[in-house]
Amino acid sequence: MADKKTPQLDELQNGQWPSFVTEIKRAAVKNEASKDLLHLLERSYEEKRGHWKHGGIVGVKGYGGGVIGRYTDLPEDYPHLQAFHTVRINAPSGWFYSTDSLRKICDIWEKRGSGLMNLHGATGDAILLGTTTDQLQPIFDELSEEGFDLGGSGSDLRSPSCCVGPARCEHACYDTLEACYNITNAFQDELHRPMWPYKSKIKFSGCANDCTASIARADCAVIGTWRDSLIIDPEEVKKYAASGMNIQHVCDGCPTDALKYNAETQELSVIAKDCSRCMHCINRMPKAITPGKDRGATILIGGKSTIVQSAFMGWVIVPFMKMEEADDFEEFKDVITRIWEWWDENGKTRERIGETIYRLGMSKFLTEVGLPAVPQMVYRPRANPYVFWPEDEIKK
Amino acid sequence: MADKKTPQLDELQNGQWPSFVTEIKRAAVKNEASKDLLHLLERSYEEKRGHWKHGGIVGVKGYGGGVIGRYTDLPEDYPHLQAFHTVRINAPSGWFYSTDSLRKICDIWEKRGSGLMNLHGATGDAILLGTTTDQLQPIFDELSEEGFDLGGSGSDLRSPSCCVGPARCEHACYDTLEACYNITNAFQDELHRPMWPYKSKIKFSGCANDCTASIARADCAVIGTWRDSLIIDPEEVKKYAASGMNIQHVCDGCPTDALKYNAETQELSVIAKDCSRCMHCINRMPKAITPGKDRGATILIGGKSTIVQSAFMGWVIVPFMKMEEADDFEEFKDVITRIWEWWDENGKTRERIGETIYRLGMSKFLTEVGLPAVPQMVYRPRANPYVFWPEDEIKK
Amino acid sequence: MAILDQGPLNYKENIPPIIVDNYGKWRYHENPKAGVLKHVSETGAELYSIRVGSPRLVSIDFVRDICKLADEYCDGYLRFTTRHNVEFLVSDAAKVEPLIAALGAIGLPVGGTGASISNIVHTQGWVHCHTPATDASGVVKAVMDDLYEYFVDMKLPAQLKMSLACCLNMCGAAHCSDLAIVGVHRTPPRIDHEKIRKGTEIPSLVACCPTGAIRPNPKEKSVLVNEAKCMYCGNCYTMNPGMEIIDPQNDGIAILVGGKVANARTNPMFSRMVIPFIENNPPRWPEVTSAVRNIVETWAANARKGEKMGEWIERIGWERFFTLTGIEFSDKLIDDFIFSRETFRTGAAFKYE
Amino acid sequence: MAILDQGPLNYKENIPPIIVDNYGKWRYHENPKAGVLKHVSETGAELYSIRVGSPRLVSIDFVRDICKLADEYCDGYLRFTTRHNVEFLVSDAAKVEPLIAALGAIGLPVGGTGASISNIVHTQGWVHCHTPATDASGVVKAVMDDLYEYFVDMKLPAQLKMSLACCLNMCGAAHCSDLAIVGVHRTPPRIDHEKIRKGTEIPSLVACCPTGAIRPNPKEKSVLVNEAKCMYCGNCYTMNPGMEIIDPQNDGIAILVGGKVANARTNPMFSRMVIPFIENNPPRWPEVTSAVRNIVETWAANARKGEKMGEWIERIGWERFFTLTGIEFSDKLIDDFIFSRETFRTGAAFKYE
Ligand code: SRM
Ligand code: SRM
Ligand code: SRM
Ligand code: SRM
Ligand code: SF4
Ligand code: SF4
Ligand code: SF4
Ligand code: SF4
Ligand code: SF4
Ligand code: SF4
Ligand code: SF4
Ligand code: SF4
Repeated sequence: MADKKTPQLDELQNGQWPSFVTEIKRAAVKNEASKDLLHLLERSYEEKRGHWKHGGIVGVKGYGGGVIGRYTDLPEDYPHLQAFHTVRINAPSGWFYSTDSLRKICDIWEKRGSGLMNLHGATGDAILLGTTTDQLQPIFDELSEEGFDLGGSGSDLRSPSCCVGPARCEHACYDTLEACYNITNAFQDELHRPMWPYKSKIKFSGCANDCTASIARADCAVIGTWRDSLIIDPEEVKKYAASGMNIQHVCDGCPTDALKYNAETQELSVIAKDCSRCMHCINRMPKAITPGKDRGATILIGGKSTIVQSAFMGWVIVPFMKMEEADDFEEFKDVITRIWEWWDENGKTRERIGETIYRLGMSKFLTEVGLPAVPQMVYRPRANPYVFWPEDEIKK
Repeated sequence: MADKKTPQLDELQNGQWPSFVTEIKRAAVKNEASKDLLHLLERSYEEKRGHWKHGGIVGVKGYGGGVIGRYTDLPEDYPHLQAFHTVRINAPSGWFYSTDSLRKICDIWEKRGSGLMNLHGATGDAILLGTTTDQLQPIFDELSEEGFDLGGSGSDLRSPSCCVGPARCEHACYDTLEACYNITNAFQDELHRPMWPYKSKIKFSGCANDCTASIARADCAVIGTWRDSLIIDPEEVKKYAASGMNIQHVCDGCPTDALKYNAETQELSVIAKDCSRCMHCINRMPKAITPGKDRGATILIGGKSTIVQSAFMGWVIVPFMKMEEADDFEEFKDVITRIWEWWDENGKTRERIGETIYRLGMSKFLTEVGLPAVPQMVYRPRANPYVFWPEDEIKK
Repeated sequence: MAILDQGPLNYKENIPPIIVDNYGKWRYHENPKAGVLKHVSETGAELYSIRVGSPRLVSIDFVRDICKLADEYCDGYLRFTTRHNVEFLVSDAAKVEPLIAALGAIGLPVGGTGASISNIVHTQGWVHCHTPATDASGVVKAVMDDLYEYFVDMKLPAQLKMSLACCLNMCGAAHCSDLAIVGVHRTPPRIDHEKIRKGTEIPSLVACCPTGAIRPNPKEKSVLVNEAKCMYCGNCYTMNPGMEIIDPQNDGIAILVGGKVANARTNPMFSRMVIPFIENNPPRWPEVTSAVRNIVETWAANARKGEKMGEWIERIGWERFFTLTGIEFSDKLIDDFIFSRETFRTGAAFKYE
Repeated sequence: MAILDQGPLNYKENIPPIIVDNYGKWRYHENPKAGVLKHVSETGAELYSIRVGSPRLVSIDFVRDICKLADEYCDGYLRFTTRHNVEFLVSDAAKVEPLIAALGAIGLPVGGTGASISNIVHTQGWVHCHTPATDASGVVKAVMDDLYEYFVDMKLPAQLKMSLACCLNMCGAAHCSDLAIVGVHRTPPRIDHEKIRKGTEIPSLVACCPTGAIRPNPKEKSVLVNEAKCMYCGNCYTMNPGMEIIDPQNDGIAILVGGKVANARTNPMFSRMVIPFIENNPPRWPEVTSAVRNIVETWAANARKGEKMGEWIERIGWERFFTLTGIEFSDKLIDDFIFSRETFRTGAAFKYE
């Protein structure tokens, strides 16, 4: 159906934003499947519906995940889309690439797939979009050859991701790229071989700005912070003042009222114990204010989207943890392993860890995983008096 | 056991706060049941437990409620407490009494009961504490004779109550006393004859200070408010300023930033459409600021305490409703009747209206009771996309 | 024979002349001293309300005493407040001080207005109810004796509204009070199959449990309780005497703080648990009175003027509240019921202490 | 044969020399113009990051094009952002403008930094998924064309982060975005008993329904759906192809606003629904683009500088948001699921409009 028209998609080549239609057409020149995709998509635009079936179990030797199977429900009309699977490549920390690395992917994908990809998927993988079942193993073999590995899918550890961190950001409170790389390598089995009640995700953000949206999108969010006081450079404060910045206005935005400015003396000060490390003032005055020296991360658990019980944002389970390459991120690995084990024992099928804790209670979770209960875990204590008392705290 | 000692209770006669023990002893002089109560209570203090059984069904002719049956589990030791029932008298609006009225109660109660009472119960009734089954009808007959009637108990309308309102408060936005009196009289059948899934309470507060705690304690809270602008008296503002009051500080407390003070001109002004009528500024400057002229009430539904599903506070279902004696509070009566009917049809046994709405959803409640959905009913819209679509809004 | 459905007394016949004349005409009020409110009318009339602390559980002699005073000083009228205080309504300024003296003579305290602690809304306890985990009147007496100075004076940052409920039914407004004292059970109901078999509707007994801990027990024609799920609310006992919940050894008191109902400045708030359990120690519950005093005085020492308990805590953060009061935090204070999600700290900004 | 578990590429071999030298040494940054970030290191080194809008769904030709530019201007390295933009990392200030020109030549926009609209985090839609209620790439293209001016300029009160998810699985961060576009189904699944009988684990299919709308149907060896309880989440369809949820006539888009994830100033917030349904109208979804523009421009016109969408709405109140935007409020926007209680206005203080 090469010469069938695609008026609706053509319209989407107009406008100033770069067009995915143009991209599909570029691929279609070299690849039949991409050409079929163009026409199938036009049909979807006409009928206002997708034409993909549930994926069957397809994959590569030795792994349970990394591939999403896809088949069109109209194989007669679009024969090259009969099978059109996705291959997820675990992207490098911070999505940094040498052009060599990217070109290697392109070369393999040109030979063995549609030539279309997502850079990147919402979880962070480099997604090779559309190939046939027989190509899966060769693709994996060749990618592997070039040093790449597959990402997660199914009920396993999904490919962890991290913000640009120390590579290009002055706010990074720990090495997000190294943490992500090191920890991803430490849990390769969990990542490649689904064995849990459901998926589990980790995202690393270097500070409370949370540029990976980890609190919303990761079962485990690792958010950089510090334990001492943020640091103020008086000289730079004066320069900002000279530049006409309204520094009082910055103080007004401080949620804890911890930041004080004296307009006469042009002195800025912080009440360290009141500061909640929200990053606001540092964001506004990066030259003058920097995070403290005793740095680490806050660990939050439970983030996920809507299905089934409602969206959950991650909540604090460890207020401060050191995140050092020096000790191989030992404490984090230890805690997350205990958490996964607990979830594995207690979670129902298709129940994210946040839902499991919600169902069974933080008290049970903390006790069994061995984390101390602290007020930082909650915005406020319980309003109901429905406290459970363990046998041993009761008089017999 | 007249001369048995009561060392623990005696201790509670010390201290500056008036002692209930002294009161029990005063009653005990004249009444055997009160004497037994004193000793039973001493025993409870020794054993750290109550000695009362569940109340059986006792009552008066023609009513299902108004009496709480009580029996001690130690009738042998405390024969006069074998039966020790409570009689609830529906108190007058605002708990105003002529000394005559109170004395009449005392005389009847001296003759036919323990001589002990609660002024008042937490719902607002005058509680006659402790009498025998055979006395119930005579007590009711004699009270009735003197113009009193019983309050609610069981699964009925509980005795409505109201704040002091226009009788002694400058903030009252409607006549809470008349509303409470009129509406209580209109629903005598609902109050005296339990026929609902569970109890239902109404409390009337004249303004958003909510001095009856209606939002926490009433299934239906009627809270006075106004529709136009609060009124500022410039002269009185200047007087407050002269008196050295920090008027800017009052403005700083305004949650909506609607109140503005000009220190030079000593002028205070309000952005009427921003004002949420929280009462803060009026409370601080009652001489200078008063509620608007177009007055009425906000109706909230669902308030209750912890059992079973958690405590609920009432939430807005009618942002503004006129509450006028002139039209006999018709609109309110009409709405509350529809609400009770809906609850009666949809509520489970021992399910408060708030829990029923929570279980079935505001959408169903509003549609079936016939109230328009407005944003004032919620702090914020739903975060989940789980919207239900009725048949007729769907394409076939 | 009684007349049915005649309704309550008409308030109109129970309000003093000065209120009849100035009904709805009040212009403003002042609070000259603790327990004394001066309301001024458009008409120029001045009404002095003298607020008096009451034990609430009173004898007819008490009622006759206050009636006597009301006749002498208030044209034969008085009222009670939503917190069970007595209010004497004096139309003649000259009678205010004499009345206060007369009240003092019979041991009744004047106070509870403005930035003070008012009477404690409370319940029946061991005096008359069947489900209490603690006494009501006794604890209230002990606490009010201890905090007396704050009733008769207005030296707090703001009003402090306390409630006491002797079981989880929480009669009163314990769930929305600045400070709430709540009786709690801590052991599962002990089932008396005998009693249960006596005409219990098994399905509704099973259904009444908030946590689904109750299951039918066909063998016994009764029920059984999954103790791991029970959190001792006592609702089953309220429903059925066969579910004995009272346990003197383990019953006691929990403390909740930070609730409010007024809309002034901030929205109404629930009270939240800060101490899960204190043993019953009658007759004076010293551990309770000192826990309450500690919270009240920490608030008084740290809050801004006009800041209610809950507003102060929300401003400084609950983590800071525990640091300042020295109260120990534990997993028991973390919600694990239906609405727990909203209490979790879903953010990375917090104070370390 | 592939090597198993070797893990992702090592980032260390994929970062440019200037980053190797200044790794962790960055002192501060500036945002000289839209799409250009200047990071300055302790060492004095200056790195210019040029942020480029990408369709995300790209061809190998596209990737080779940007690689070519990266070789020419960035020592052969580049990166992608958490929002799927491309970032060119320029160590030589002189190359910034030429690179921007070269990008323009191949039609790639530079922007998305600071107070702008960045790329829309989005998903597969009709291109590759089996559950979509709308397309992803097409809607994103239409919206970004319409709001292009806000990508290439920094004239908004604050950053605006948008997400699109094509079904309620909500891949992406739609639930915590300043503005979210979400594909929604509106009719219950049509059951294909044939398919269901094929090896379905009936109990887990029944269990997967958030509202308990699915019951076993022994007669058919299948299930049945209580349509009154179904709210079309599609979870059963995700579980089982026999629960056909797609319905072209009734599928479409809902709009949610006000979410955020950063902790700066205010805590993270969920996005909240303000428009329950807009019909799919490809290829340009004009009703969606104008609804989005209306919300964005109402925010831009009314918010304070630095105020994110959700912070602005929480300050003025949601009732005022509906007044200002002219969006119609309806019962569909009132929560009726597990956590509805926290959304109810449990207070008497609100604005009339
Ligand atoms: C490809 C991707 C969207 C994209 O275009 O970028 C995607 C695509 C799918 N997601 Fe997702 N999800 C993708 C990121 C997400 C995210 C965002 C994230 O990870 O940051 C979320 C929200 C966060 C979260 O995990 O909750 C997400 C929440 C879901 C859910 C709901 C999970 C939940 O607990 O709520 C499902 C349903 C399921 O798992 O069955 C789901 C299921 C799916 C499936 C597998 C559909 C299915 O049920 O079989 C989609 C396959 C589409 C296809 O044919 O390629 N996807 N999914 C993203 C993964 C690419 C990558 O690996 O980088
Ligand atoms: C007498 C009183 C306490 C007092 O000393 O003042 C009281 C006493 C009882 N309440 Fe109450 N409640 C009293 C006001 C309240 C209030 C406060 C209010 O009405 O403002 C509440 C909280 C608000 C609410 O309604 O939720 C209250 C919430 C309960 C509950 C829990 C209801 C719920 O839905 O959560 C129960 C349990 C029940 O109904 O079975 C209850 C049950 C009871 C019972 C009947 C115990 C029972 O289950 O049989 C108590 C009888 C004690 C006795 O022997 O005298 N009482 N009860 C109050 C009524 C006196 C009066 O009529 O003025
Ligand atoms: C007498 C009484 C009404 C009644 O019909 O009985 C009453 C009377 C007044 N209240 Fe109240 N309130 C009364 C219970 C309440 C309650 C409910 C409660 O105590 O359980 C509340 C809600 C408390 C809460 O939110 O937790 C209440 C919250 C207020 C407020 C709001 C205070 C705030 O800033 O949040 C005001 C305004 C003020 O005090 O400036 C107020 C103001 C007033 C004023 C000044 C109104 C007026 O102009 O006359 C009255 C004297 C206040 C005082 O005591 O200094 N009244 N007031 C109640 C006295 C109870 C008592 O004996 O102590
Ligand atoms: C490149 C990127 C990280 C990465 O590893 O890819 C990044 C980079 C920076 N972010 Fe971010 N943020 C990035 C995604 C995010 C996200 C997540 C998202 O977009 O989904 C957020 C959370 C958004 C939210 O809360 O809804 C985010 C919230 C922030 C904030 C907090 C803004 C606020 O006031 O709430 C800052 C601070 C600021 O902008 O002043 C910040 C600041 C920055 C700085 C200035 C950090 C620095 O000093 O280098 C970087 C340039 C910001 C800019 O674009 O002007 N970044 N930033 C991400 C760019 C995405 C894109 O292509 O647009
Ligand atoms: S999360 Fe913090 S450290 Fe990471 S990129 Fe954003 S601002 Fe920088
Ligand atoms: S980081 Fe946030 S909380 Fe700390 S001082 Fe700065 S603005 Fe205030
Ligand atoms: S609720 Fe308002 S009107 Fe009623 S007494 Fe309190 S302040 Fe006065
Ligand atoms: S009533 Fe409340 S909201 Fe209105 S102006 Fe006064 S303080 Fe502000
Ligand atoms: S709180 Fe419990 S024990 Fe106390 S009176 Fe109410 S129901 Fe009885
Ligand atoms: S006490 Fe409460 S939780 Fe325990 S079994 Fe009885 S009803 Fe259930
Ligand atoms: S949002 Fe839904 S339709 Fe879109 S990719 Fe994710 S699962 Fe598929
Ligand atoms: S679509 Fe969702 S709600 Fe409807 S039956 Fe399926 S799972 Fe249940």
